[in-house]
Amino acid sequence: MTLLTVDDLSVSLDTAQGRAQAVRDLSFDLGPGDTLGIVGESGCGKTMSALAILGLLPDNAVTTGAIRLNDRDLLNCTEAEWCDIRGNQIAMIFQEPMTSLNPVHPIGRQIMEGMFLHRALSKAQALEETIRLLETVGIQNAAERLKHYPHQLSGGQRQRVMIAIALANQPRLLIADEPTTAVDVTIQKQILGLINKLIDEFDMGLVLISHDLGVIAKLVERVIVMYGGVAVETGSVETIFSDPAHPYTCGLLSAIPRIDRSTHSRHKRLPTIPGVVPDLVDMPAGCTFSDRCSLATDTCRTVPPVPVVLSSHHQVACYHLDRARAQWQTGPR
Amino acid sequence: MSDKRLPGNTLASHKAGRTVASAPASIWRRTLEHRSFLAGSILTSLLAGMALLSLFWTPHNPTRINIRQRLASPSLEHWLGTDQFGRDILSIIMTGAQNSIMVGVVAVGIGLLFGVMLGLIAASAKGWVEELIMRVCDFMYAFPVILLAIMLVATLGSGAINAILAIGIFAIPTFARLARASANAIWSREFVLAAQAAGKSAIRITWEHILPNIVSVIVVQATVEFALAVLAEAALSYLGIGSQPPTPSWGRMLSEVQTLVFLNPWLAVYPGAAIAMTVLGLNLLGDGLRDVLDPRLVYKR
Amino acid sequence: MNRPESNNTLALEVIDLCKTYVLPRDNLFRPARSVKAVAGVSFQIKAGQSLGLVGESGCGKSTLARLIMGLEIPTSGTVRISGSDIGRLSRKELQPLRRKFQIVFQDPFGSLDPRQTVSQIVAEPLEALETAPRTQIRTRVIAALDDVGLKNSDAAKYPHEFSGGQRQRIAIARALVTRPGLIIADEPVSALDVSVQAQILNLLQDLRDEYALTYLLISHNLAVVEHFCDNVAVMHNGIFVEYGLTSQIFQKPSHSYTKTLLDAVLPTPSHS
Amino acid sequence: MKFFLIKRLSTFAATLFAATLLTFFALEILPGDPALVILGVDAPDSAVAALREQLGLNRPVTERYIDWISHFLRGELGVSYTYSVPVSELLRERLAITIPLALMAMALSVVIAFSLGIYAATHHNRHGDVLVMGVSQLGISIPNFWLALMLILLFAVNLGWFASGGFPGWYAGWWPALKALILPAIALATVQGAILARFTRSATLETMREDYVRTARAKGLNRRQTLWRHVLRNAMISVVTVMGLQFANLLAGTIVVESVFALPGIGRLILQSIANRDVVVVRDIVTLLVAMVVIINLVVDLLYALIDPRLRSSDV
Repeated sequence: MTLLTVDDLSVSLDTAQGRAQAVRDLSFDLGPGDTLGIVGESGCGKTMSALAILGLLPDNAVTTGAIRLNDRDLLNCTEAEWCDIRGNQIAMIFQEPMTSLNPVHPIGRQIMEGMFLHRALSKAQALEETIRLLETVGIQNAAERLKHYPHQLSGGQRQRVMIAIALANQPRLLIADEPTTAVDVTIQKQILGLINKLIDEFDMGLVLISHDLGVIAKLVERVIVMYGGVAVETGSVETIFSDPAHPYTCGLLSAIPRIDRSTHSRHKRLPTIPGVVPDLVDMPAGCTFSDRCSLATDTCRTVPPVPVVLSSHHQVACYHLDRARAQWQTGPR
Repeated sequence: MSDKRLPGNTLASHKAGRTVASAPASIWRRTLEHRSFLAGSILTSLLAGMALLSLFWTPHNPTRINIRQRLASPSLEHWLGTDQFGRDILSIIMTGAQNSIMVGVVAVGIGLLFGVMLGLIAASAKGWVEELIMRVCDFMYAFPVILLAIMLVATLGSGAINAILAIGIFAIPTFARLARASANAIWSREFVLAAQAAGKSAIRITWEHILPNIVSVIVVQATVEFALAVLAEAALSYLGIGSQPPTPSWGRMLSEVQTLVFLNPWLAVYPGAAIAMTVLGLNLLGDGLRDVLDPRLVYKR
Repeated sequence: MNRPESNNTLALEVIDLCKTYVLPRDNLFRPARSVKAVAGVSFQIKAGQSLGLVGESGCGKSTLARLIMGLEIPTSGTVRISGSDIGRLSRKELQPLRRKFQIVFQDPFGSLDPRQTVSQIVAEPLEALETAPRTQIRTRVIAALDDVGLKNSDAAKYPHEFSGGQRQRIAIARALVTRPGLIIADEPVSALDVSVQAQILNLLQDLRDEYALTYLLISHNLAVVEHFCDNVAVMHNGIFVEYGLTSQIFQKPSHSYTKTLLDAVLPTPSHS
Repeated sequence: MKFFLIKRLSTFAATLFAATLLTFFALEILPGDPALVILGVDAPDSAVAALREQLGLNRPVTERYIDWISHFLRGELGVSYTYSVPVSELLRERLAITIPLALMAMALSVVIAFSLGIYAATHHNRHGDVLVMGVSQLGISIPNFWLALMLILLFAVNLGWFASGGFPGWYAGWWPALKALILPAIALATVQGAILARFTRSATLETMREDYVRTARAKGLNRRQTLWRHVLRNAMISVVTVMGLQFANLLAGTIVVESVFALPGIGRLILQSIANRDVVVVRDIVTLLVAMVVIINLVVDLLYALIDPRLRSSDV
C-alpha cells in the first residue's frame, strides 16, 4: 500500500518573462513511514513540488499529472476538500520559522487553530493536547510558553513550534521544506534529531526538501536529485552518495568541501561544475544539465533522456551514465 | 538556497530586495504598456499644453467684464458660456491652469528641496539629529494644511504667495519622512557598507548611492504632492484665502459661482471638472511612474 | 601542506578588542543594558596566511569584521593593519591605508548598487582612495575583472544581469582592484548554490596564490573553513574559545563548545 | 509597555506645548490692534489705551502666554473680542456640529475603505479590483468642496431630498440635525474613504504574501478564514497609522465643507474670526484643533500597541 503517489507531475508558472517550467514529469511514491528526500540547488523545482502536494501553488501555476494520497486524486479536489486534507492528513514545515509564524497571535493559539479546524475538541482538551505537543517537540514550561508570542522565542524554539503546528492533527504525511536552513548548526542537529524521532513515533511519511546533502543523509532513506525541474537521479541514500551515476550528482558531491579529520585537503582545489543554474524560463531543449555537462553530446542537447533503471532503487536520466560512473570511480577523490 | 528565485506572484522574492528590472529596454516596454501611466501623461500634458497655450492665446480676454453677455449659454463664440460678469469661461479655465501649475511647481519645489534634504540628513546622521528632525516633522503633521494656511494668512495677510508657502511647508514633512525611510533602507544595504569600507564620506555616499536609489520614489511622491497642492490651492482659493482677484483661479471660480449654481449648474461643473481632471492625471501619472520606474520600491502616502 | 611563508610580517594584528553596544532603554529608572558583542579578542594573521573565523549567529563575528574594517569604533583595544594602528588614525590618515585591506560581503544581491554599472562598482575603492587618471582606473578595473574571470564586455552591464555567483565575482573584483594585501571575506559563499560555491572558493584560492593574499574568512560553515584556512578561531559569546592551527583544532578540539560545534556538523557521506 | 506609554505621553505633551507656543507667538505678530478692532478706528486714544489695559495687552508677552496657557488648561478660554461672549460658549455650539460631522465622516470613510479595499485585495487583478481601483482613483481626485456642491445640486436642488445647507440645531430634534449633516459627511468621507481604500487594499495584499499566511493555509484554513484570522489584523497595523494621519486632513476638510453647506461649525468660526482679527478665538481654535489631531494620533499609537504584541512586551 502506498501513502502518496506522484505521477508525471509537471508544474509551470506564467510569469512576465514567459512560461517557467518549474517541475517536469516528476514521479515517485511513498509508503506509510517512508522517508524521501528531494535535493537540489535553487530553482530546481523542489519547493514547487512540495507546494503542489499541498495544493498551495501560486495562482499563476498550471499543474498536470496526478498526485494521489491513499488513492484519492488530489489534483481534482475542490478547495473545501483540500482544506480538509491540509493540516489534517498532510502537514508542512517551512524554511523560515521567523516569518512563518503570525506575529500577532500567541503560539498556543496558532497550534490549537489547526486542532479546532479538523477535530471536535473542547477548549480544555485542545489546551491539554497543545501542552503535551509542546513538550513533545522539546519546549520547556509548555503551559507558560503557549501564551508567548513568536518574537519572544528563539529561532530554534520557533522552528519547534512550527513542528508542533504541523503535528497538531497527527498527519499521515509530513513535508519539510529546508527545515533547518535558517538555524545554526547546533540547533540544526537538535531539530533534525527531533524530526527523526517524531516520524518514528507518529509513523508518518516524510518528504524532506533540502539543498544540504548532509541533512538529506541524516533523515531519509530514498533521494531524488532534481536539476532544472527534472528528477535526474533517484535512489537510496547509500547508492546516491557512494555510487552516483548522473554527471550532475557526481559534480555536486565532489564540489562540497567536507571535514575530513584525518587528512588535509587544504589548498587543494575543489572540483567544480562550470556555469550556472539554468533559468527556468529558458531551459535547454534536451537534458536540463547539458549546458554544464562535460560529457554532453548533440543528442543530450536536443532530446531529453529517459530515466534508466539501474537497480530496483536506482534510476538515472542520462545518456552517458557509464562514462559518468567511470569518471566518478577514478575521480579526484 | 531555496527555490526563492522562482518567478511567480505569491512566492516571488518580494522581500529579497533583488533588482529584477530597470534595464533601459524594459523600462520603455513597461512604459508603453502601462495604461494608467499613459492616461496620466495624456491628462497631464493636456493641462500643461492648456497653460502654455493660454500664455499666448485665449479665445477671449479672461478678465474682461461684459455685463450684456452675462451668464450666456455655450455658443460658438463662448464654447463654455460666460459667467455672471460676462467673462468667457473657457478663457478663465485655460488661464487658471497657469495658476495651478505655478502653485504645484513652487509648493512641491519647496517641499521637495527642504524635505529631501532633511530626510537625507536624518538618515545619514542618525542619532539625535535624526530624532530631532523626525519629531519636528511629526509636529508639523499635527497642523493640517488648511489650518497652516489660515494661520499664515492670519499673520501675513491673504494672498497666493502665503497659500503656496503654506502648501509647500506642509509638504516638507511628507518628503522628509519618505526620503528618510527610503534612505535608511538603502543605508542598511551592503553596498553602502562596501562604499564605507572603501573610505567614502557620508556626503559622497549620499550623493552617489543613496540619492540615485531613492530618486524614483521621490519623483513618484512629487507627482502625488503636486496633485495635493492643486487640490489644496483650490480649497484655499475657494475659502478666499488663496489667490486673489483678478488672477484666474479654479478654486475661486467655484466660490464666485456658488450662489448661482441654482440658476446655471454648469458654472460649477467646469472648474471642478478641471481640478478633478488635473488631479486625476497627476495621480495616474504617479501610479504609473511608480510601476514603471521600479516595481519593487515600497511607497507610502 | 604548509606553504613556505614569504615573510614574517603581520598582515593583521588585533589586540584585546572590545565592542559594547548600549541597548535602548526599556525602563527609565534602570540603567540602560548593554551587550558585549566583542569581549576582548586578540589574534594575528601573518602575511599570506588565512584565518578562518567560525561561530554561530550572534557570536560577534560580523561585528569583529566591521571593527577591523574601521566601519565601527571599538570600545577598547587595537587593530593593526600592516603595522599601523588604525584606531589612532584620523579619517584622512586612514584613507590611503584603506587600499591595503578590503572586504567581500555575504549577500551578492545586496552588496552591489543596482543603479551602478559593474565598472562603476569595481572602480569605487580606487575613486575613493586616490585621484588616478580615468584611463588608469579603467585599465585596473578591466584587470580586476579579468582576475575574477569576467569579460571586458561585462563592465558596462548592471548587477541584475548577473547570476549570484557572477555577482560575487564582481564583489571580489571590487575588493581586488586596489591590490590589497588583506581581504576580509564575511560569509562569501553562504548565499551561493553548492556548485557555484566551489567555483568561488577556488577563485579565492587562486587569487591567494597569485597575489599572496591574506584572508580573514568568516563563515558558519566549518567545512569551508577547514578546506580553506591555515588557522581557525572559534568564536562564542564575543570571545575566542579556541584559536590555533586548523589541523589541530579539527582533529583534537579542546574546548567543549568547539566539540559541540564539530559534533553538530552533519557528515556528508562520501565514496571511499 | 509602561516605557512605551511614558515615551508616547511625553512626546504628546511636548507636541502640544510646541503647538501652543507656535500658535501664540505667530498670532502675536498679527497686524492690527485688537483694541482698535473692538472699538473701531475712530475711537479716542484714551479709550483704546484703557481697553488695552483691560485686555492685558500691555503686559509682557511671556506673562500673557503663561496666563493664557494656564487658563486654557483649566478650560477657561478667553472672551471673544467681536462676539463679546466667552470662547468656550462659542466653541460648545460650534463643536456640537463639527465633532459629529467629523465622526460621521470618519465612520463612513472607514466603512467605505474597508469594504472596498478588502474586496479589491481578495479579487486582486480581477474586474472587481480594477473597477474599485478606478473609482477610488477618481474619488481621490475630486475636491471635496466641489463634490459637496455637486451633491447639493443633485440631492437638494434636483431631488429635493435634503436642504441645500444650514443647520437646524440639535434642539430641533436629532433627525433633522443629523439629516443636515448627511451630505457634508458624504462629501468628506468620499475622498478620505477612497484614499484609505487604496491603502487598505495594498496593505492587505502585502500581508497576504507573508509566510505565516501560507502556514495558515497549510493548517487547512480556507481563504476566508485565513483572511479574517491572519491577514486583516496584521494589515490593520499599517492601515490604522494612515487613519490617524488622515484625521488631520479630515478636520481640514471639515473647515471647507462647512463653508459650502453654510454649517455654523468650527470651520466657519475660524474663518470669520480671522476676517475679524479676533485673536482670542483663532488662538483657542487652532490650539484645540491641533490638540484633537495629536490626541487622535495618540489613540492610534495606543491602538497600535493593542494590535501588535511586539510593541507591548518589554523585551523588545
